[in-house]
Parts: sequence; structure tokens; C-alpha cells
Amino acid sequence: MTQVFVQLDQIFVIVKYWLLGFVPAGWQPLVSAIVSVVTVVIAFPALFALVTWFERKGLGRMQNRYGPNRAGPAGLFQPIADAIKSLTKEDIVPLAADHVVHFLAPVLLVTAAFLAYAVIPVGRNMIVVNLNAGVLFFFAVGSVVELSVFMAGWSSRSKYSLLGAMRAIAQMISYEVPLVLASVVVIMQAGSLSTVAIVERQAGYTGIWPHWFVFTPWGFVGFALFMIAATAESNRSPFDLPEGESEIIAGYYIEYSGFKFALFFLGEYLGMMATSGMAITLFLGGWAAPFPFLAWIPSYVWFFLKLLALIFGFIWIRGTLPRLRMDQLMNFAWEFILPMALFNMLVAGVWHFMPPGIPRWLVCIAMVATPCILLSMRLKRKKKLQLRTYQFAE
Amino acid sequence: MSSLQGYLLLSALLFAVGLAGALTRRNAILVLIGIELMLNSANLNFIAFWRYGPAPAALTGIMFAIFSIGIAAAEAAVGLAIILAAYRHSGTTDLDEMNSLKG
Amino acid sequence: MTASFLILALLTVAGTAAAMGLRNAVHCVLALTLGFAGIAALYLQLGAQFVGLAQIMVYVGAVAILAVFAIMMTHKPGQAEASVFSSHWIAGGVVAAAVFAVLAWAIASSEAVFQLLPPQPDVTVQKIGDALMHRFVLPLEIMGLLLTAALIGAVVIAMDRKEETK
Amino acid sequence: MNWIVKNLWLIPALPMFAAGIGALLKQRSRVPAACLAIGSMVLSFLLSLVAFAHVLGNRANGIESFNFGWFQFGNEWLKLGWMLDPLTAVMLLMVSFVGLLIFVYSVGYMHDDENFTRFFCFLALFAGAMLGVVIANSLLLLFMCWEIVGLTSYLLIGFWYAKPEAAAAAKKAFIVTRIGDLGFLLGMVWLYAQSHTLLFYDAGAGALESASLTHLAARTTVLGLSLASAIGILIFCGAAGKSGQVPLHVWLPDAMEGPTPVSALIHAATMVAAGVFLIARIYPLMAATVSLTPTVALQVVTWVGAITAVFAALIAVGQYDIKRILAYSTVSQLGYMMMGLGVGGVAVGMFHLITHAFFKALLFLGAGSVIHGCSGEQDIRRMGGLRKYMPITFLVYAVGMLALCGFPLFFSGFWSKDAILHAARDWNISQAPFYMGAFGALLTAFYMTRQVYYVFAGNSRLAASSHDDPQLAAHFEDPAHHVAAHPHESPAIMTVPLMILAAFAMLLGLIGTPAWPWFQSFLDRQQPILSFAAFSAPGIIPVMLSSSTIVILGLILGWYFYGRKPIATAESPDPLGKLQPQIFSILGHAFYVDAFYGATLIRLNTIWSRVCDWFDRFVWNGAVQTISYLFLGVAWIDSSFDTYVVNPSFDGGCASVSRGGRILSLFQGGRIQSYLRMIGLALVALVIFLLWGAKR
Repeated sequence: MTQVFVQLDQIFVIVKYWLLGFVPAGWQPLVSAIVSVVTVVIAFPALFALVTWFERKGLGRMQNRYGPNRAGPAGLFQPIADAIKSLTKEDIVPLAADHVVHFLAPVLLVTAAFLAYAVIPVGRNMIVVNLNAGVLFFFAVGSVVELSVFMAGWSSRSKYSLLGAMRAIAQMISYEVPLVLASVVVIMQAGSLSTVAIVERQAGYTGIWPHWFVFTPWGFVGFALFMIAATAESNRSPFDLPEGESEIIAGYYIEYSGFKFALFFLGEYLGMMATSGMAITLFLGGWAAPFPFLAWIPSYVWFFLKLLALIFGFIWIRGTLPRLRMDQLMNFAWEFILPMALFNMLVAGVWHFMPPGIPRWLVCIAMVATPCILLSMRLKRKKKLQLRTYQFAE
Repeated sequence: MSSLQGYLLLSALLFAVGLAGALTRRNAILVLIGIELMLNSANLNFIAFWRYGPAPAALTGIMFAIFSIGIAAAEAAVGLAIILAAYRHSGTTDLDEMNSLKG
Repeated sequence: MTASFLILALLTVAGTAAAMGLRNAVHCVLALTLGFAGIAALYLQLGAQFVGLAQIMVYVGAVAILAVFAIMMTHKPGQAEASVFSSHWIAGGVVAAAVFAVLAWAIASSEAVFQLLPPQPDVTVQKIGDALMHRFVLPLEIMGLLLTAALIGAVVIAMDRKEETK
Repeated sequence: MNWIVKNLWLIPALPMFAAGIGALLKQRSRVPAACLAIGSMVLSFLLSLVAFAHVLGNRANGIESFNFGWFQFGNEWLKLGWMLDPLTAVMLLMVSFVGLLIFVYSVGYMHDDENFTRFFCFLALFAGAMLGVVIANSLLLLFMCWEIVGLTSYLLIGFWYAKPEAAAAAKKAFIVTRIGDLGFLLGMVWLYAQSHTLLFYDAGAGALESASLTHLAARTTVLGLSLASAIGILIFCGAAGKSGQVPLHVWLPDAMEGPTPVSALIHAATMVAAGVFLIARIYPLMAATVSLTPTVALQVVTWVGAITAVFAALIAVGQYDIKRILAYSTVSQLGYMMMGLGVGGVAVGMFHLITHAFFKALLFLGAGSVIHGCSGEQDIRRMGGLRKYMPITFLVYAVGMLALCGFPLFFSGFWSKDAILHAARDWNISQAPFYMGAFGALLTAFYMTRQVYYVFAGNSRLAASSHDDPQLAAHFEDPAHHVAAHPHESPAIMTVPLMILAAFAMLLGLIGTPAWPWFQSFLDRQQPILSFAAFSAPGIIPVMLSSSTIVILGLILGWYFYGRKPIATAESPDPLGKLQPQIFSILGHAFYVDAFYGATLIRLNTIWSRVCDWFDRFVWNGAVQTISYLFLGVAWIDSSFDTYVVNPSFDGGCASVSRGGRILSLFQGGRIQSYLRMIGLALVALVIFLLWGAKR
């Protein structure tokens, strides 16, 4: 019986090796790499299509409308229709635009987004390449996104897009630091940068309670900070100033149309999903089942369930919260999230060196709670607003 | 021609390119970038020697590379800040016009 | 002298050369990122994974963006640049070429280059961390100090002192 | 060794520590300062009690001392130390107790002053230094504390440095006492040269112990003096300076410019007593002789004391400032003490010192209370009738006055003065000191009566007083003091110490009566024996009778001149002055001693400086001028050589150098890239050089 479940769990791996059986030995590494990449490149866009529909439906429900409901059952084919539309649309490039860069920007974005999936374990033994600096790789690739955003904004020679790009870069740089710092705590505990190792570190249960990092004080705070920073990284509401429709029409990809626009869209959602996947890997035990008695369900199922849950969280937030102002955004990043992340590292150290037991919990919770309260009080103070100037956008 | 020599030659070439940039460009920022490039070629040398050196397990080359990357980052930050200040002062980043220290 | 090395080398040299040669400063920076990425790839090929990824993070993620910002801030829309090259560019190019020639000669004529390739050492992040924390802890601390100082210094230098200029 | 002996240093250390803390306090923190000083003083007083009890408990064993090496030079250790003997114990008790009372009193007296904190800091330091003087077992340590006492007295007298008189008085006190201390220092050095130690008692090796004393007494030096006497006289100069003996008494009356508690502390209890104490401390040295006749040193002390006693008393008759009168009376009393030391030994002098300390402190504090009540008025002609306004002050003041006059039987002054007179009568050199002392006693009674009548009797003349002394008045911020419609009694914190002192001034005499000479025997470490037969000893009764008659005569004279008809107005001349104007004016100007000093010493000084100035101007300056002209000539030759020989060549060199610099400066193009090019070329050159180096 369990044999079946194991088979079910490893089915993709088995299939892959069965395919590899057909190719000569010399080519196997290359082919296996190609196979994995292709899988990723097919699976996640499909998920992207699903997610767009999901988001529009969810938002519709939250805003008390139907959302897509024409194409297919409950508008389920809406994404396909959109894809066809954007493929068949005319691809307009502004005359003054810098054609090469204008073309390269979305490509680079999507490439980077896809690269990020290389180190995310979507299931037991299901990872494209298990680098022993995987997390670092993830962030390194993530930092490329900023460049592509800049290219998009700068190359299309439009004030709006330049403004959007500058906003986006400023915001991304500001939030990349806490993103990394928040994941550093996990690395401290797991003692490795390899995502697989991190996931294995979180395996096992006490009773029915999984050993996920999110269930520790520092882990919880880290998770919260990570998710906030991730929201900002992927330019989603409430941090969607760079593409705030009401302010600068669509931000850095205002001058894009047709397929390139779709690529940007794709890239953005891929980025969001990738960060969610990284969050799952770091804090939510990766592909592990939440309860031991549910372990028979295949690992990848768990992974994607968690992924969808997080994405639903994103959607929910987007549907709920209003957009921040630029200075609020920056203050939030530098005055709350960053110090909290640093404190959190301290707490993780304390947790590591204290003997297990109730006191450890109490001490760490206290150490997390006090700075949080103090900083939030500090943030709540009324600030006098002055004229905002963007020197770099003149 | 061993592969180490290849790496060394490559780094020499990068160094030369960076130097050329630093020597010929007008824009101070690009001069700074050229200097960054020279630093990178040095790093490449470190890594190459570490890899092909007698004791790779000592990680010395890696350490050197890491530290010099950090220093390069600091240098870039300060350098660009200085360029900004100079620009604010003299309204240009053209090195040919920045010769107020002429003896 | 593997094919991958040649490809990467070509990529890198092309990127850097473009970075040093193109007219448009922003293009230069973009090309430079290509060069940096190539160097990072070379690091990876040499088995220095950590350094390679750090290279991408620092240079592509930080330095390039910084340079772009600087260019944006110092860029005057009106002025049409006469020439991107300085007045003595020929002399500079000659000097650079001479430097390369000399270095190449040195490399070619040196007997000290090791022919054999020692076995690939597995440099886990763990090892690097241990080395940083034990053998190289003092340099690490100094580095942290330096970076902090550089951060503050950069902010102070670049800060626009309006009230003074007024 | 006993605990108290080992830790005797605590007694002076505590007030000094309090002073140190008080120096750090802020000006506003008045209460802590006062609490600190008084608390430390209380502790010192308790410790002194312990020490006294210890000495009282075992008077059999000898002097207990604790010595330690301070530093080493050559192979000699300079040793310091403290000691505990009856003399120390008594002085400790007296100083700490009177000091404590004065501290408490000054809380009330100074409560308006904005420098309250500083005042208590100084007071504490003063008391600590004084206690240090008392416990010192080494002449050096004694000298150090002695100098600290001098410094603090300077600070305290000049406490109201805004007043020019105060500043001048402080300077005067400091300088005059320095003159005396010079002798002290010389004597100390000489003593060290002779007996290789400055410790008094050091288990047989001390300077005041038989070994060195015999040595010192045997050797004779200039004008036939024995070493002991010579050194003793030198040290006595210091003592004379501190306790204002003629001719160094001039600073003491001026010191009245300081706040009244300071006057009390300086004149009654401590500072002036220091001189007497010093003589008592080194009495063995003074008295060391091979023959039976008293030593020259003691004779000097006696004569100086006697002269001072009469001289100062005469001056006191002619004074109008209430505090000056007391000051001069202090001087004369100190003369008595010195005389007592000279003729009768330690016990006699010390006994008068102790009693005098109490009643003179009482008088000064009473005077302070009067001044306070009259809001800063010090001229007795402007007072009067205060009996009605401040009865307590009047009563205690009367007690003090009677004690000072030595009114028979019930007042301490009587017994102590009587002891001195008795000793003086038995002196086998001459009888003159006895008669002088008697005359002094008469004068004392007279001028005290005069003062009391002036101040307390009659009706108030204060209304006529417009504050012609604004500086002094300025030191009472409280506006209530400025509108001095009629004087008022002082607060309890000032009167209570007065009453305590008054009680002591009366009772203290009883421990020194001939019948029960407890004090003397305590100092001599014998059991006192109570025998009224002592009165029948020859010479006791006559002396007592004679002195009492003298005192009463003085009182009557005082009443005759001042009591019969009260003084009408502030401007009405002094009755005695009406009688003998010129003599009285001489007295009023204190025998023109200050003027005399001004005419002689200071004039001499100015003349001498003029001479030096002239010498400078013409002799030295001329020499210097000629030399300088010489050099000018040389310099001229030199310069011509420079201009015509050196410069051209040098200029040529410079020109060529600067030309070269101009050429070089072409490389200094101010362009980074050119520098960078240079660096690149240098790199090329370097590598080529290295490679060729490697080739061969």
C-alpha cells in the first residue's frame, strides 16, 4: 500500500528516468537538464494562467462582481482568450524608444523569473539543480529583475515609464535588504544555503506538530517580514506604486503592448510565485505534509497547495488594502522592516544558544514583541509631509 | 597553453580593457566603471590561482575575492557619491573640464 | 581550454569592451552587467559558487543599478556630447595596450603556471562560513566596519546641502 | 595597638572628605553641603570622644603613636605619623566640639548668603586641617596641616572677596603668617639636620625624646643659645605669626572682615590656638636645658606673651568695631597663654587656651548674633539698648564677658587666668610679667565693660544708622534685614549653640581649680587629688584676691566711664576720649603699628625696588645696549656679505629650481587620466624591469 503512495509521490522522477533510459549515456546530463527545465517552463506558466483567472474571480467576489464569466465554465478559459488576444495584438514600439533595450527588457525579466525556479524544490527529489548556495542564487537572480525593470522604464523614453522604473527600483532595493535578512535567520538555523537541506531540516513532527520554522518566534516574524518584503518586491498592492494605474498609468511597462506586455505580466506573476515558493521552502517546510497522517498525499501536491494558499493571501491583501504613499513606503522599509529583521537575527541567535524549553520560548517572544511594539509606535508618530522630489526623474 | 594561462590572459585582457576605459572615457562614472572592471579582473586572478593553486582547500583565494568584492562595493558607493558631489559642484562629470587642480 | 571557457570569455570580453566603447552611458552600464555576469559564470565554472553568486548580487544587483542612478542624476538632457572619449584618448589607448602586452608577455613567459588541475575541492557555504568566522574573522570585522563607514560617508557626501547652497 | 590609635587619622580625614565632596556640589545644593559638613563634624566629635575616653581610661601608659614611612630619599625614610596623648585628646575634643557648635551656628548666620555651599566646604576643610595639626606626630605633617589652615583662613577671611577690605585682609593675613612660617620652616629644617627625624615620639628615636633632647640641649650655637632654644625660637616665630603675637598681630584685627563664624572659628577655637598648641607640643624642646634656669626660648615666649597681652588690651580700649575689640582681646588673651606656657608650663597655658576657646567663641558668636540682629551693623556706637530686643544674646554675652574678665569663682576665665598669674608670680627670672598680666587683666575688665555698656545698655541708636556700609549690607539678601526698623533676636539655631557655650564658659573652670587641678593632672597623667588645703598653699590666696580685686576695679572703672550716664547719640565722643584725646586716638589707631609698618618696611621695600629699577635702567641696560650695538655692527657686515655674495648665487639656484618646477608642473595637469596614464606607464616599466631581472 505504502509502496503505491511512494510510487505516486515519485512518479515524475520515475518518468524522467524512464525517458532518460532512451538517450545515450553521454547526453544524459544535458537531456535531464532539458527535461527538468522544460517541465518548469510548461508547468508554471500554466499555473500562471490559472492564477490570473483565480485572481480575477477572487477580486470580483471581493468587489461584489462576477469577474470573468463568459469564456468557458465560470470563465475558466479566460486566460487562454487573453493569451490569444495578446499574441495577436500589434506590437507597438515607440519611435523614440531604444529598440534593443526595449526588446531585451521583458525577455530578461522572464528569463530571470524562470531561473529563480531552478533552486525551488517542488517536491521530494524534484528540483532542477540542487546548488549548495541555492538561496543565494535565488536572490542573485532576483536582483536581475531590477535591471530589467530599469531597462523597460528607461528604454521606452516616456516620463511615466521612467518615473515608474525609478520608483520600482528604489522600492525593490529598499525591500531586497529585509527580504534577504529575513531569510538569513533560516539559514542560521539550517546551517546551509541549499534549499533541499533547508527543507529536510524542517522534516519531522512532534506529535502531529510539524517542525516548520514558521512555528518558532523568529520563524514567524521572519515569515511575516519575508512576505511583506516579497509583496513589495513583486510590486503588488499595497506596494504597487510603480505601476499604480491611478498615478502613473501602468508604470514602467506603459509603452509595451501585445506579447511583450504579456511577458511582463507573466514575469511579474512568475516572480510572485517564485518568492512564495521560496517562502514555503524557507518557512513552511517546503513540500512536507502539515500532519503526519496526511503524509501519504504526494509532496508536490502539498507544495502547490501551499503555493495557492499564499497566492490567495496575496490576492486577498490586494483586494483589501489601499495603496501606500512613497514616503510611507520608504519609512516603512527603513524604519520598521529593516530593524525588525535585524532584531530577528539576534533573536534567532538567542534561540540557537538557549537550551530548549519554555523559558526559551518566553524570552524569544518577549525579545521579538518589544521591538515590534516600540517600532510600530515610532512609525505611528505623525510626520509632517513636505514636497517630494524625484531628482532622478527630471 | 594551460587553462590557468587562459584565465590569466583573460583577466589581463579585462584589466587592459578596464584601463583603456578609465584612460579614454570622458564621463567620470564610466571611468569609475573601468576601475571596477580592473578590480574584477584581479578577482578573477584570485579565483583562478585558488583553483589551480597547490592548496585549494585553504580557501584563501575565495576569501580574497569575497573581501575585494566587498571593498569594490564600498569603493563604488563612495566613488559615485563623490562624482555626484563633484557634479553638484561643477555641473559636469566631464573629466576634461575637471582640472581645477592644474599646477 | 574548454569550449565553455572560450564562450564565456568571449561573452565577457565583448560585454566589457562594449561597456568601455559604447556612446550611450546607459548602454555601457547594461553591457557592463553582461560582462559581470560573464565573470560570475567563470567563477561558477571554476567551482567558486559562492563568489560567483555574490558577484552577480553585488555587481548586477547593486553596482550597476547604482551606476545607472548616478548617470540619471548627472545626465543633462539638453547637451549633445561632443565626444565620449577624452582629448588624450589615443595616448590612453596606447598605454592600455602596452599594459596588456606586458602582462601577456609575463604570463606567457612565466614557468610558474601550474600545468596540472588539482581535484575539485567542494567549497560548501559551511566551510566558507567557518573560514570567515575563524581564520578570517578579523578581516571580516574590518570589512564590516569599512562598509558601514562607506555607507555613511557616501550618504554624507552625496547629500544635497540645500541650506548651505542657499 | 588600640583601634582608635590606629584610626585616629579618621578624625581629620572625615571633614576633609566632606570638604572634598562639598567642593563638587552645585551652588544651589545648600542642604546637602551643610548636612555633609555638620555630619562629618559630628562623627569627628564622637571619635574624639572615643579617643578622649581611651586616654582617660589608661593614663598610665605613655604616648601612643602610629608612624609610617612616607617616602624614601637616599636611604632615609621620611616618616609621618599621628599620636594620641592627653594634650591631643583635649585639643581634639575642644576643636571638634567648638567647631561643631560653630558649624551649627553658621547655618543660621549664613543662610542668606548665596555661597553657602562654598562656605561650608571651606569650613570643613579648615576644621579638618586643624584636627590634623592636633593629631600630627611629625613636625612635617603638622606643618602641612598648618599651611592648609593658613590657606583656608585666607579663603575664609576673603570669603566676601567682593569687599576690597576683605580681600586685602585675607592677603594681609596670609602674608604675615607666611613671615612667621618662614621661621617655622627654618627651624624645622634645622631640627631635621640635627636630629635626623621630624617625628615627635618614635620609641626613643623621636625629636622630643630624651636622646635627641640631650643632644640638642648640650650643643650651643650662635650667641650662646643652645640648639634647642635656637630651634625653639625659630619655630616660635611660626607660632607667633599664627597666634598674632606682637609684632605679627597686625593681621588678626583685619581678619574681622570675614563672616563672624569664621572669626569665631579662627580666633576662638582653632587657628590662633594652633600657635599656642604648637608651643605646647614642642614644649620639651623649648624647655630642654642642662641648667636649672628656664631656657632662653621660654623667656622669649614669656616676654613676647606678656608684652602682647598688655599691648593688645590697651588697643582694645580704643576700638569701636565690636569685632575688632574682641579681636584685640583675643590677641591679648593669646599673649596670656604664651606667657602661661613660658612661666608655668603646658598645663597652665593649655588650660587658659581651652577655657578661652569656649568663652571667646561664645563672645564672637554673640557678637555675630548682635550683628545679625542689627542687620550688619558693627559699630558699637550705633548699637545700644539691645538688652530689650535680644535678651538671650544679652545674657550669654554677659556670661562670656564675665568669663573673659575672669570674674571670681564662677567663671572659667578666673581660674585659668589665676593659674597663669600664679605661675608668673613664682617665676624666678623677673616679676615684670606678673605685673603686666595684672595690668592686662584690669584693662580686659575695663574694655569689656565698655563694650557691653555700649552695645546693650541705654536706648537704641540704631535708628540713626543709615547703612553706610553697603558692601556688608549687600551680603544680607533678605530685604527684611535692610529695613532694620528695630533689631530682633536671632533664630534658635544661633542661640542654642550660644547657650551651650555659655554653660561651658561657666563650668569649665571647675576642672582646673587649685583645689582640684584635674586638668593639669590629666595633662601630667596623675590622679587628681581633691584637697581644699591646696588653697592654703603659699601664694594662692593672695593672687586670687589680688586678681579678683583687679577685675572688680576694672568693672567699676568701666561703669564709671560708660555706665553712669548712657551714651546719648552715635556721634557723641567717647568719654575716655574726652578725658585724654591724643592718647585715646593713639589707642584707637592701634599704636599706629600698621602705619609704622607702612612707613618702615613697605617704604623700605619701595625704595629698594626703586634702586633696583634705577640700576636696571642705567647700569644693566647700558651694558646690554652696548653689547647689542656691537652685535648690530656685526650683523650689518654679515648682511652686506649676504646681499652681495650669498644672495646672487642663491637666487640663481632658486631661479633654476623654479624653472624646473614649471617644467615639471606640466605633468601636474590636474587631470586624473593623465596621472592614470603615468601610473600605467610606470606599471609597464616595472613589469619589464622585473621580467628582465627574472631573465638573468
